[in-house]
Amino acid sequence: MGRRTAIVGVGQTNHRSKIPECNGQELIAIAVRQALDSAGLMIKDIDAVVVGNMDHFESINYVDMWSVLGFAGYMKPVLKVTTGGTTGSAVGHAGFYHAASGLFDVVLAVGWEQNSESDTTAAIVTHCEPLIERDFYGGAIGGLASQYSAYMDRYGATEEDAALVSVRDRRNAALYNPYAHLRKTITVEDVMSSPYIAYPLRLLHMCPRSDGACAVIFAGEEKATKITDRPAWVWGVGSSHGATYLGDAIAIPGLPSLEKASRDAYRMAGITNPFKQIDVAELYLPAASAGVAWMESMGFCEEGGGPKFIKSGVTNMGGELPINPSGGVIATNCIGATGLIRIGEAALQVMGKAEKRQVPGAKVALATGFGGCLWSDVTILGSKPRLD
Amino acid sequence: MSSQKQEEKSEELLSISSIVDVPYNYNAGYYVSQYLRELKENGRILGVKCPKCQKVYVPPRVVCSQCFVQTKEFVPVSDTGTVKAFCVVTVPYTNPNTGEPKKLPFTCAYIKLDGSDSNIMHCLEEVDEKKIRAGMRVQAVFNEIRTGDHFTDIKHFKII
Amino acid sequence: MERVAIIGVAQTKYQRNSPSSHDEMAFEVAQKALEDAGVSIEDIDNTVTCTNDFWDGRTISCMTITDASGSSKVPTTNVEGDGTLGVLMGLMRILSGHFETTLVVAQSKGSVGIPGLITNAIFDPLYERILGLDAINSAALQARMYMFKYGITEEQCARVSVKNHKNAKNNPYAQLPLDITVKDVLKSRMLADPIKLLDTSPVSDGACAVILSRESATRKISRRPIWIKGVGHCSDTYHLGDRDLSDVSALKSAAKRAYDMAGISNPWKEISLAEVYDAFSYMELMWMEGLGFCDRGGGGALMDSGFTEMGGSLPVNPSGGVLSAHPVLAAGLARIAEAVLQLRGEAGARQVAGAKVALAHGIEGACGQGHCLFVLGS
Amino acid sequence: MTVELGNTGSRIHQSRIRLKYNWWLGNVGSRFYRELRDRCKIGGIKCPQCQVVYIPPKENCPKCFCQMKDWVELGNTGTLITYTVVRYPLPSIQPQKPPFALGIILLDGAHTGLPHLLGEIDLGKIKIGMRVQAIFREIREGNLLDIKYFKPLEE
Repeated sequence: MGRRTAIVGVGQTNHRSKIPECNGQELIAIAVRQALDSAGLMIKDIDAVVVGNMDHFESINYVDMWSVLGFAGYMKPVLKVTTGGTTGSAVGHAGFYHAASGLFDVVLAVGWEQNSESDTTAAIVTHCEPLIERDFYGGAIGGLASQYSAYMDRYGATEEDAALVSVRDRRNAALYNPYAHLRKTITVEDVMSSPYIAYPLRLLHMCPRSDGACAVIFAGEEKATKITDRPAWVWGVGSSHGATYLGDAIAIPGLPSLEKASRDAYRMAGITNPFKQIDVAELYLPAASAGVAWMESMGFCEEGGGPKFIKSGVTNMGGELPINPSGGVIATNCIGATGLIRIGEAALQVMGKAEKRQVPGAKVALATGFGGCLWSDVTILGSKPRLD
Repeated sequence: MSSQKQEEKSEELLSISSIVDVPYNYNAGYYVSQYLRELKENGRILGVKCPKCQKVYVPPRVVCSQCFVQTKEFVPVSDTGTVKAFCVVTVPYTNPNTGEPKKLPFTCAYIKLDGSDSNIMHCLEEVDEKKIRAGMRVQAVFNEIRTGDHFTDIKHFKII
Repeated sequence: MERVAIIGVAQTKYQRNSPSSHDEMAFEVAQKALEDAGVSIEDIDNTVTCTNDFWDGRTISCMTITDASGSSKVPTTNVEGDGTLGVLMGLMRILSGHFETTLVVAQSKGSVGIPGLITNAIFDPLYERILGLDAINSAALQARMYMFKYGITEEQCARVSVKNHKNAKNNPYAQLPLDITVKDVLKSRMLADPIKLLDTSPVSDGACAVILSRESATRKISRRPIWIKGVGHCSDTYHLGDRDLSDVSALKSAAKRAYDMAGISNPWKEISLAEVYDAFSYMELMWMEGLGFCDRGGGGALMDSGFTEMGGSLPVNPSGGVLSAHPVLAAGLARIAEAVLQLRGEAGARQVAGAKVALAHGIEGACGQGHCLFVLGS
Repeated sequence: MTVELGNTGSRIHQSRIRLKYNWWLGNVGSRFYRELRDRCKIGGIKCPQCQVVYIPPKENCPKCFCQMKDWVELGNTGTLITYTVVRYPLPSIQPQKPPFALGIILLDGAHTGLPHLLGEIDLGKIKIGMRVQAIFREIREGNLLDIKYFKPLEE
């Protein structure tokens, strides 16, 4: 059996719309240095590295080889994982497996993206099957808009319901998270008066495109407890990536992959009542609509209950289950890093290091990743080692 | 700290710009080739049936994702169907096929054709979001001159 | 460490302009690997795919084969790199204790894009790409430096090509089985001095699949498991000029890790055969040195000795190697699949008699910046 | 549109991915190209720990991860450590019509090599170890080809 594994260090850049002071590798180095410092480690203490981004956003092939300049990867084992929007969470999971396998003790996971270097939507469009789907896909924006159209049709959810999620996440980013990209509070009226970018989604329903990097350090139990007396223990991971054609996946209300991935992660973590047992969640909600439509998929509310759940306020800071104290993806989206930032933020919460965005007493945190053909990754972290 | 910042500001930050242009000969393979050929020659939309769960997939593909068995039987499906989800795309972006701005707006629709169990992505003629809703019935409009290209051989879907 | 075995392997025939699409190739090998292992898709509890967005001309290229690789119902991830790294990922997942049996599928269709443009994108857009660097001319810079430093001759490199294309004649999956002479290689079209057409690997389409399983789960199956004894991976630094291109430190470091894990102290004596990533003929000579089969600079003399030929004491690339079929990403996985066939004694006409321990090797990036190798044993 | 692939029955969809990119040079890279563009000076950067002078300069030492701040002005001359003559055409990425020579040059004062073009040179007479000199372009734009090429140094 593999060994217990924990997160011992987290680092991230000050995410912005563009960061011309750094090339990509230097951007990575900022996050890596911060993660090392937070764990009191040196780069020589790192036994292996896993890195990820999306190739066509910066048009760099074999990014694993390119990225070594971001962490002095000379003579280090390096491996790249890329699964679209879920890249960051997949990188995190790969970091976990590296350490849990016993092959490597201290593992650095790096996600990054400099979206300002290209036309993000154009690059995303190329993830569609080139003969059947590429020409009519409106990028992630179009995909998420279509998905919400199906949810609205089935459950009577509205654009305003989704707007509440934008308001919540942008407020958290503005008040609590110095690393967030968009740091201005907005109102439901602001969202509803912003233009449609793809009906039924409006500009302020959607995440920005950001430059940024995130680094998370995983360690096996023995090393982890030496490095810090308060690591974030990995309790459970789950991952579900189905479908090749978007047509197979998009027109379903809710998010079946998230349902499956969270079920697997809950089982591994011993979670039976997620709403009660989870203290804080960092969710990859690329559009505010997802913050309504996907709540049921994690078992936070009943089917179709998303609008009511959000309106109740339980997911606000101070509520029973705060969602996205960091401001989430609505405030910051450096795509290859985004899923890893969720894991890093969840780790900071259970380590008690989340500063102004700390949920008091958070003991169990959940992080998700979303991407590809509506795929999901779920990670559950705890402040204490899970009882096996 | 502030003087250093200013010094940085006075230093011009540069970048390297380039157009990356890579041609690709995407291979349709056996299954999608049958689909494109049928579209071109007979103006018919072809699906493929899973021998195990009997689900019909459009476009045809080698494997049923649920049963992991090879599909073998091609079956024509109707040119009419139901919109399961849609969006009207108005956000400007570059068409990666050409490097030029994408023509807007367009309606991206996921359509479940009668006789099939999956949705096919195409565009609707209608681009006014007020006139479209999920659940609407639509029909494919074929091009007179067809070249075996899914994007143009079906001109668009019209609302019935 | 709990023992992990390779219980199934499968390859497509490698060819240029294969009529199959990416997913059709992936499904072919996934299905055949299951058959080879004698297990069903229900026995697979996770998958790893290896695809590359540049080669496939598609962002999130793993999406292309999600269904075809059996990834739709079980946790999957995509290693964007050589297939050897995909197997490493699968191994780590099993060793973590959370999985029993991993299906690894790698595929590539080099004929879809233009390899020169795709490999140009490996180089730094800020300082290198504008020079028109690609896989061939960067390899030429490396070959020249290596050959100059150690007195390796073009004939010695040519001999690698002659040997491997000849070996390919015994491999039904190979793309370029050829009867050629050293003279043919030397006279073939000069691409970038000192690299000539027959020093290079072809553009290939193909897929390969491998199934890994933890020891406790291998009892269920009848086929003889081939054990993973050791694995190591390592990277050099990035900028071409920052690297000593004639150096093989990254490979040495990866090999040391793998040998230590496998308990190998004398690789030359203890390893029965090696399948290495010979994207260019000179590379096989360099990798011999990095793998500790000879001293630094001894790769040429080792080739001359005939020891690495079929029938020699350590046959290298009995399959014909990457020179005879180069489906990028799948190529390293094919090295593993070939090593497994050898250890099972099922390698047909290319069988190395009495093979007990085999080495399989993959590279990553330009001029072998990254390496990953496995030591496998029966 | 799609075309047949030989007589295999498979269809080929001829398309492309064509996108514009703008890669940030960052503080260090911008300085390198400003010096090159404005002053015809080639800069390197020295690791305070390894004492290695890197070109192109970068913020972090590739080997020890130290932050590097010591700018080193390098000479225009150096030694060729490897080369090739490219003889196949790939017009969309190649800076010259083939045949043309590429080399890695160890500039005087640097410890790492700079890949670049070789010019004003007999393609049959290139030798490792030969001394070369940077030739700058008249109109410089802030990219690597502000150095037109390196040519043999007459000593």
